[in-house]
Amino acid sequence: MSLSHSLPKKLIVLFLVFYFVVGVYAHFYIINQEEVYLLYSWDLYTKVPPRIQTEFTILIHEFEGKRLENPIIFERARGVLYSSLTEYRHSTYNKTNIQNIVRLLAPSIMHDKTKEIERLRMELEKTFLSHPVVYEVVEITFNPIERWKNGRFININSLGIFTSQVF
Amino acid sequence: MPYNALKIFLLSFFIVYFFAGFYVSKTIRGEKYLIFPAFLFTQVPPQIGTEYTVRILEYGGKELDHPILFPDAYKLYFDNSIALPHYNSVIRRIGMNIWQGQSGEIGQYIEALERSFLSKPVVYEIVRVKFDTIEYWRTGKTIEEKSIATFNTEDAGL
Amino acid sequence: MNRIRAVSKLINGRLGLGDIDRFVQKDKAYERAKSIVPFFYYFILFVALLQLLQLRHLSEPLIFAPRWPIFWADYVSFQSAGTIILVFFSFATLAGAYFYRNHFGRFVAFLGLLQFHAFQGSFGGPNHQWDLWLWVALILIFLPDIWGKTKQSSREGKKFLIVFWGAQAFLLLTYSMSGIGKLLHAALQYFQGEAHLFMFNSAAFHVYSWLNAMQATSLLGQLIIEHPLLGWFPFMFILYVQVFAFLVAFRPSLHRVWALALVLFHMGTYFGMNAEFFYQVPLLFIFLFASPFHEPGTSWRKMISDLPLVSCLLRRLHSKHVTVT
Amino acid sequence: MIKHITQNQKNYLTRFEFILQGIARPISKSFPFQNISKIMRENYAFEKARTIVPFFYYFMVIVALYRILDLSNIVNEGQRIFAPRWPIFWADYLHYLTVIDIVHVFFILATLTGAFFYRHRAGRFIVFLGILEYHALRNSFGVTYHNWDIWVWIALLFIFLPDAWGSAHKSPRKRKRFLLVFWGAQAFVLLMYSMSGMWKIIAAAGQYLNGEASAVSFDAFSLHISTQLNILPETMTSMLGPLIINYPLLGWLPLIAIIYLQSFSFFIAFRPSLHSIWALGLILFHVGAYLTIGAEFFQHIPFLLFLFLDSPFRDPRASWRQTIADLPIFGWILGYLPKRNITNAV
Repeated sequence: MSLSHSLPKKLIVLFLVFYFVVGVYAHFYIINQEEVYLLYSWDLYTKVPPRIQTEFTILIHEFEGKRLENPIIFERARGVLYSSLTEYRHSTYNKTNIQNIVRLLAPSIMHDKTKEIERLRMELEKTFLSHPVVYEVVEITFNPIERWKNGRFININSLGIFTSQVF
Repeated sequence: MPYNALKIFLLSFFIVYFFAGFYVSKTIRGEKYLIFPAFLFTQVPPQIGTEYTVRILEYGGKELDHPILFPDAYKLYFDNSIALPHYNSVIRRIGMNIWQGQSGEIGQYIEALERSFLSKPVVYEIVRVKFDTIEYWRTGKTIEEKSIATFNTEDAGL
Repeated sequence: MNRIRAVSKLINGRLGLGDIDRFVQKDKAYERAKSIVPFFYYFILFVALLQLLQLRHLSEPLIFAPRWPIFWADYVSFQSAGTIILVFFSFATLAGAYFYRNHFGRFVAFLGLLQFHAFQGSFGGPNHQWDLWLWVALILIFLPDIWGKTKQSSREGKKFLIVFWGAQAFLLLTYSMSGIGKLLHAALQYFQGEAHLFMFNSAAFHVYSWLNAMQATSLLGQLIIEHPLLGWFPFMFILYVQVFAFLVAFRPSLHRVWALALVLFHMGTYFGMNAEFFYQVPLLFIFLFASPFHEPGTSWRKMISDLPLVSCLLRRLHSKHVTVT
Repeated sequence: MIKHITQNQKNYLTRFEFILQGIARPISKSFPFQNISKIMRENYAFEKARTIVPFFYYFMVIVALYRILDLSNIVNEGQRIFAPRWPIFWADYLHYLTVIDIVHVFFILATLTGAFFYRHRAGRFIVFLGILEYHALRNSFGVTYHNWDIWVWIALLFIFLPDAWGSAHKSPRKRKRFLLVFWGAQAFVLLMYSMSGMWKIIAAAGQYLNGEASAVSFDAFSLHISTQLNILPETMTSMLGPLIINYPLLGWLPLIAIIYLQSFSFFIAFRPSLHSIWALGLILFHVGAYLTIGAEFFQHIPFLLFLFLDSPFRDPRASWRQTIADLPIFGWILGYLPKRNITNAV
């Protein structure tokens, strides 16, 4: 009798503990993989971003046959690379996609994997609105605050220049 | 306020709102700010419907081979960060006013519409479309498309 | 004072509104109403926070013609007017959610809603989405501040409940107006020889022309267009529910049923013709579905005998029966 | 044979309870958990909790209705990848668009059932199924959204509410159990925040020791904001973000306050006097996060409002003094002061 009386209490306490433990486990051992469905460690904005960041991205040099005075960085290329007419929501998807592709493309350029480069370039250039686009894959180093305030980068390291084509 | 007064107040408010609603529904716009007769879908639409729309004849200085109507032009030529219903109500107002011969009141609506073109100059018509509701739903065919006014963004006002 | 009493006597006697006095007296109803009110304020706070997301894409609309409650918007840019209104709306409703026990808190929440409402209605066209919320917020300001006391005088409790009832009745009134409008126009259209409400394909006609105008499709639209009767019967049912909605304010046994019927009606218009009025649904739940006047154990028999028209019929039958015997 | 099985089941049960006891007793007897029973004694708390639960179910209907307006977005997402999660395993056998229609319509009907029959366990279970299916659909496009997790878990917890609705069923034990489940929902919501806060503290310690920018650096918040805003398209910004980037000091105290608020959240589950203040703080935190880094987690807000703003466990007679004394850290510090005063006076 006394057991069933306190059973719900124990179950609830156990549930809370279980959720916590799995969350912690997921945090440490399931990195970069599929997250555990329905369970989450809630590590949101945990780390303060470093003052010096490096990132792979692309710079647009030529677009619709026009040479751009100052090459535009991909994040600011709304309306050039992806349509300014599509909703924001949609463009974020495109953007994440493009970002992921660039993240894979840059190392394969560095390691000279020709086949891989070919495949990723096709993926990337499919998303462009028009062709040809002359773009440069770069590694940028920057302070996030400086970059936001006046678009300044500490260093831009070119990895390769490409001209897009319709595949 | 004592209980009885409160009760009378509430009931008289209801009565006032009720009649105000019906009164307002008889005015041209069919409503007034803050008072709404809630007349939604009260009239069964007639089988032969009329609508107003915009037909683009020239865009960005180029004459179009096939003039296109607003629903198709919306995504191409208009600032579509503004929602469709906004356009519909503006176009309807322009159309109805022209049809009823009250062109004096459409200035700001025309201006708003022209501001939303992505590129100029544009030559466009306001078209009164007559259609059989059922037929239009099934096939998209209209009975009559009648241009009631033509505008050019380059013309200075009305 | 005497005059007030006389008027209220007249109302009670002649108009048969004496019923209200009966059901606003229950202690239990008072306790329940008191626990329902905060949820109205929680809901507007949530609405306000969701509206705050508009800040992201606050772009100049085609037309911006400020309504009188936001007269001050003429003196600032559209961007800052929008930002001020949306942020104020959030904080005013947050104050409402926290201090709903206080006249002042409820007034601030109303003010926030008024600003937001005026903003929504300032884009050239009318916008009645939040009309009901606004009026209900206004009515609730009049609630007497008697929250802290667990046992209050029955007079105060009665006042509390009549204001709460006022919000319910107003909600139902607007549905009645919509229903009566439909009937009036049906008569007009009938005499003018036009298509009218009682034609079997009237619902289908509504669906056709609305979907045409909105360039939209709907889940059941095609079905209704092919079988107009499938649309007509629900349409007649809606007409009944709408027309008699206000009467239901005086029949607590039907509050829950009517709430459900109206929620289903809103779902029906969405699935049938893509016309969405979901912002009404929270009000229906808070004020009618959770109605404090509803007795938990009401029998089906009682509900059916309370139905408008049915009750009238029953009374007539009953009185005949009496005279016969 | 039958007897044998029941005997076996009994054994299972006792073994299960035995294991349960072994794990749970030390935990539930240890520091914060021993307070639970103390909190839920009052009859008034029970009455109040009972009025809150239906509104959760009413709210679900509204959520379900609004979700269907988002249907076209979901359809668009499906153009990318559709990999059904296990709760919608049946999706493999049907057309993709049919699946979407079914899940949405079922969600609405399930919640409508719940609004009417929330007093029955079956009704609450159907609601849970509805939200689970929807959640699974939402998460079947390769990206994981955690915004809806909380709905699933709370709906699951509420299934276990005992049948204590009628006036006849008010045995103290049922009342207690009812409150316990309600408390469980509260504690779960708070646990999520605590976990989030905990990581921040751990990361802050690590980053500080490494000599990197950490949560205690003055520019921490502006680093967060600028990193987020750099990713956004040029035309988009947040309302307060630029201000804090330009004056980093403005962001320092808020960030510390957020970490304090988040980390001690779970502790608040045992301090009913702080429920409403914490709800206010966390709501402001959500609003603030949106206005600065543009992160939106508004799905949590209904729970903060419903469960905490007018928490059934909060004693309406509680004084400000007591509320402050209950505050983590500050309350503990203050706890020492009066004593010293007394000794001084003596």
